[in-house]
Amino acid sequence: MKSKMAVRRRTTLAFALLAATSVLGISGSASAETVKLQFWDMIWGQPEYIKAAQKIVQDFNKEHPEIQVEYRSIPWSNWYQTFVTAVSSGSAPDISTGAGYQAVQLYKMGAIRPLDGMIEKMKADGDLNDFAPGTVETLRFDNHYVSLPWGLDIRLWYYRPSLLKAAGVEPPKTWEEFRAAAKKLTADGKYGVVASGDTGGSHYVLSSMLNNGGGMFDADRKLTLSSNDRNVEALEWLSGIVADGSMHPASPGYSADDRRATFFRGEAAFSLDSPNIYKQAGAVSDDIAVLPPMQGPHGDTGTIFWVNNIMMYKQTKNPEAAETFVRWWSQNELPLWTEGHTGQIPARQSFLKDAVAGDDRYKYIVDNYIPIGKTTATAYKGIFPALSEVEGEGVLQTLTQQIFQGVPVKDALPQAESRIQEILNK
Amino acid sequence: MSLNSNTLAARWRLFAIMVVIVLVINFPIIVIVANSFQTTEQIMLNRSIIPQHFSFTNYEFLWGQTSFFRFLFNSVIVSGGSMICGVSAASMAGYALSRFKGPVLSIYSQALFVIQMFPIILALIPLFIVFRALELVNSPIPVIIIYTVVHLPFATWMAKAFFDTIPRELEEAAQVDGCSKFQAFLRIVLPLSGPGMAAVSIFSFLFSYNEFFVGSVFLRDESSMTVPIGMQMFMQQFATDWGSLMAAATLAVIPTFILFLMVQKYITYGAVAGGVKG
Amino acid sequence: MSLVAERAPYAGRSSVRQWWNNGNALPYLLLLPSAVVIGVVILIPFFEALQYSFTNSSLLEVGKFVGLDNYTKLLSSKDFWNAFRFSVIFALANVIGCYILGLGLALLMNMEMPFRGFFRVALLLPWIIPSVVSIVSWRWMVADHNAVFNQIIQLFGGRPIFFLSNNDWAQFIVVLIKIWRSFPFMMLSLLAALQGIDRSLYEAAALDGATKWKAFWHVTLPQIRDVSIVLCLLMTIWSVNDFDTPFLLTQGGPANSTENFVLLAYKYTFARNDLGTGAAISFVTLIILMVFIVIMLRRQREA
Amino acid sequence: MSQVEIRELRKSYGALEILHGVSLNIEEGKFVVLVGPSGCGKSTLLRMLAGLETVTSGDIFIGSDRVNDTQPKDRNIAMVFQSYALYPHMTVAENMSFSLRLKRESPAVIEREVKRAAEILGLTTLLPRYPRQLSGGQRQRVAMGRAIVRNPQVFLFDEPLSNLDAKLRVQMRAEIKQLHQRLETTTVYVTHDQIEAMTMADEIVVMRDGKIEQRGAPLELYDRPETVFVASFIGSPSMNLLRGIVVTKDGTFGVKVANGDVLPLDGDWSKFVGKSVTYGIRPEDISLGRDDLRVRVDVIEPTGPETQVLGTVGGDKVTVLLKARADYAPDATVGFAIDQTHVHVFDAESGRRLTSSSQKALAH
Repeated sequence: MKSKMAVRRRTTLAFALLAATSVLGISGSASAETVKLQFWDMIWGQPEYIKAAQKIVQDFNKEHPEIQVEYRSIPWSNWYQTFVTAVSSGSAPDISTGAGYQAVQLYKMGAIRPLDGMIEKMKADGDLNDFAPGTVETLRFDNHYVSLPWGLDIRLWYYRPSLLKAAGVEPPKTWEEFRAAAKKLTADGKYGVVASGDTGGSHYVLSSMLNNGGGMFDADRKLTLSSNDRNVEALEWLSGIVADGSMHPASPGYSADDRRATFFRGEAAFSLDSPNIYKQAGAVSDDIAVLPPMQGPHGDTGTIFWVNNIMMYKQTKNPEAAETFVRWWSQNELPLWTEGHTGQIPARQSFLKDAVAGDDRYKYIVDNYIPIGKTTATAYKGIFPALSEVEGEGVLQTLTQQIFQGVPVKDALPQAESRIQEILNK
Repeated sequence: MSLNSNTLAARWRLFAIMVVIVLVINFPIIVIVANSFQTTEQIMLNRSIIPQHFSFTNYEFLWGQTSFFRFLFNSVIVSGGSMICGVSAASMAGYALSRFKGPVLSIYSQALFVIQMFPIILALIPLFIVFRALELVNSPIPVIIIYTVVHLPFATWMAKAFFDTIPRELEEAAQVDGCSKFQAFLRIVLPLSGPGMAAVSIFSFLFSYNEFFVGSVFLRDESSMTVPIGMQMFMQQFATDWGSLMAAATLAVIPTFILFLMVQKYITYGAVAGGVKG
Repeated sequence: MSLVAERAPYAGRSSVRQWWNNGNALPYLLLLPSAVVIGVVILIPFFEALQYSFTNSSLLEVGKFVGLDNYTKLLSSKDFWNAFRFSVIFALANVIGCYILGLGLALLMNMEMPFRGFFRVALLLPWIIPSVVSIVSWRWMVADHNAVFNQIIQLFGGRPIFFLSNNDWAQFIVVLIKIWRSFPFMMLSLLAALQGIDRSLYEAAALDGATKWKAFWHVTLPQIRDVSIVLCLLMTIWSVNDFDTPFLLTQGGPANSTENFVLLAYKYTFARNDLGTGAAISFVTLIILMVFIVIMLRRQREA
Repeated sequence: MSQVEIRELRKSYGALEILHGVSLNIEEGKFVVLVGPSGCGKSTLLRMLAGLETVTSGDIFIGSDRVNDTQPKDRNIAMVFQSYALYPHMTVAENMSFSLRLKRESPAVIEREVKRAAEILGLTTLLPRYPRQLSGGQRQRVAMGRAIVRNPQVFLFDEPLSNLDAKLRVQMRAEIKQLHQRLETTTVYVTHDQIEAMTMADEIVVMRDGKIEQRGAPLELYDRPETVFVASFIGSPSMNLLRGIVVTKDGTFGVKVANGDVLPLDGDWSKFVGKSVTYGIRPEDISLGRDDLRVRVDVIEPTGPETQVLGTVGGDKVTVLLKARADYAPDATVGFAIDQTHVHVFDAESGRRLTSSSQKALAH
């Protein structure tokens, strides 16, 4: 019995070693004084992204023999559960990347160690000026810099030029034209617009509300989802597209991947997606074009965007080493674009040139969409913890699914409003 | 209705009906296997069930580019571990319930029913904290323990039902021959329980091999993930790579399928739900 | 009188030791390993979670005591009754579907035919493959208008159905997949029960002039009645506590139409960070199940 | 010296008492048969002897030890079970050597003992087989072989022949008796079959409702049953029992039964005149001749050497065993003679044997 246990333990150990060496590509002979750091990175792109990120970590480890970083990629499904259980059980990483509001939310739970000192230093040596204007400040909460920006994510409309051409439709410039074009493009089992019922689908709702000058919150962080007429108008617009029959009927049940596949197959002419997505389209990549920002009925433009970031956890035993890594990562992460082809837009402006090199569509997005991007917090300056739950909990997804199913806005909206209010009240 | 009165023709007619039923019911599985031999482009292009081209590309990809075989290995460790724990614990408890009476035993047997109803989600957070304190996250041990408990009630009932079919007189004879009660269990009852234990083992193995929810909480490191968890991550990373997904799905089914073929004559013992009355 | 009569009873021997030496401790020792793991994995967390359900705890901190607030809030929330409704539909449809399909196939499998052993394993496949695998493939077959299912529907001249976009169809498909995944267990158990029926009963029934249908009705069904009830109760428990099927297929959508209790508890606990309410949902589920099971078992005993 | 002594033994399950204080001495080398209808407690008693049931109160001694709290394995007994309880996963040889192996006897001793037992029972060629490859009778023999190998102080048999067909049962009966004569080991044998008891036992213990009804040598029980129960239980076909009242006429005594016949009694019954009694007469003690008993014939069963006449007297069933051939029409009323010296009289109320004054004097 005893010997069996010992064997089991030894195999476990062997596992861990094997895993460590295979991931890090280093020998297991690291000396006892080396600091070990856990870095959890979300999967920000296609498989090549993970390889690029692993390579950057390897470079860091080579350059800093006293700090050894272990890289782990975290799937998006249940990411919230992953982080929260890790934090609550004391097994959080030292550093992680995260989407828009994860840092503030975890900060509020007391899990995040702000990067104030590091950012002061960056300010002092001018490094901070490299970041896109406002992005660093967006991540300031409770008078602390809870994290450092690394990529900007944004949603924009794509269209299939060949379909529009075949139907004799010009790329729409306004909502009205868009709706008409979508209707015209709907025929023979093809549809004007394809959406999805998941989080990616809820971006259709958020984006159009912001496009119309609306937003979920006012300057005092009060919920204005149904009280802001611009929001209702935006939802009515989406609802109208559904009512026209121009929305792909599978949309409420689609995942983002289904939606993308449908769009790539040419079964729909318009789709809202993140930058760079055409790179996954294979043969039809050239037949995907970026729609210039549209004007809403009141002449507004706008879309949803997030400042994705990298953060440090309170549980880290080596904050200095972690800071060293964060700063190094921030300065050396260019291969994420050049090799990893992530869809994010670099927060550092100095990366832009290399990141967009040879990609006109990408450059167009950076030039024309980034300036009109707004966060879910909208009118409120900065971000706040509940946003993460609002976006991730499923309330918006439910609202989105209902709209795409053709449920009247006036029926769907109050339910969503009261559910979100419940989250905010907590 | 005499079961053997069927004529030969009737038997073959039944055979034909069963072939159709099996094909219809296993249609989704056939689709998986068939598509695993096509590249993703081919799958997306023709979307038909019967492969037009035949290639091992997906399997080569799985072998060379992914941790799939590590998942498989982890799954075997986790399932094997919880199978051994589950069968040991269930056979002992099942034997106690089968052979002895008393207030403690009847309370235990009722408690099993409640545990069966217990939503495991409730226990996950406290458990995670406990196992974290023991530095056992990403280790197969907590998962093995939790799987063992989750399938323990049913495994115990199965074991009890099987022990009920073994005549008590055998143990009494053994006791008279010189065994203690425990020796009688070990030397006489257990060796006779092969088929029953095989059934409990299959059930335990299957449960652990297929479980997704608990595993997704405890096994986060790619190097510790079991097949379902790894598959889930796979779906994230290779979301549109249907070919690899189908190949992974096919490979995931093979271990349990082989296991079932090996022990298929015992599986009906596992279903002696008559003993489940508790 | 014989020699032995003079011997006095062994009054000096400790009764506890005696009890132990007689092997009376054996049943308790046999229960010990499972009792310990159950204690660690279920009992301790159970009481901890019970405590949470009366607080406004989050995943990270134990909150204040709020009495029955979580429960009263739940019972007045639309989401809760929506989950209740679907949990009931899901369990009921699954149990009925599994029973009919399982019994039908068990009856067929109970007859003589070539390659019976092969069929037995082949029919178990849906049960033995991992849920992640089967649900991925089901999703692939139903998600799209040109997916396999819709190809078949169109082959017969039907219009494509968007199974995951329409509330009713989504519920239908979730139930269908659950039945598909769990009927083999029912079939296997019923087959074992059928094989346990004494053949002479059928011979007697045949001599009494019973048709096959009557023999089924008056011999087979009563003989497998008890097993069937237990199986259906187990199936009910497993359906109510099923997470994988709706989570992996629809995540509870569209428009929450396939959200059951477990998914709701999961959502509260992990997405809303509201451990108190999440725990309360789980306890309500447990109580509903227990009441249902106790009533059913009592009725079975009376009958 | 008693090999087994049981004193005031009681067994209860909760409130239900199965054995109501049984005391019994069994002398060394004796073959004792516990007999009684099912549920009388005989098997429970045997199982308590074996140590398979706990003792509620009372004492059990085997040899010189009080074994109440001794494990079965330490009692130095061997038991043959109704179902034989052969270990299915062991060969015959392994089955027989199991107890010796548990005792860690040397292989040489084990082989010798198994060989000896196998020879006694004629099992030598079957040693490598598994139980499932044996016939019922062979299994029975292996079960006995397993018991013999141990050289126990006491053999316990629990209805060992009830799973065999009639012919084999007769054969095995003789074999067991022969075995006992050869080994001379104290044996306690439980059966519900009184013929087995009569043919095999040195001493029969008749049990009923958790009590010993009567014990004694087989023919003693046959000739002088102490109760109506024993009278009806021992002997086949069983004793005719007719209800009636003791009457006297001209200094002779008789019992007046339902159809008005007065059945003859031997000796002085003056003390019991007017008392309700049960009049017992064995079928073979009724013969043709006088018209002591008029029987309305129901069925005639000729067996060759004998003829059984089944009929009724008043409301009571009566069996008559004639050594001659006879043929009566159904419903005919036939008179039979009763051998007065073999009449048994029991108190109708208590069921206990009544003795005439003269018989009492004779007995003492």
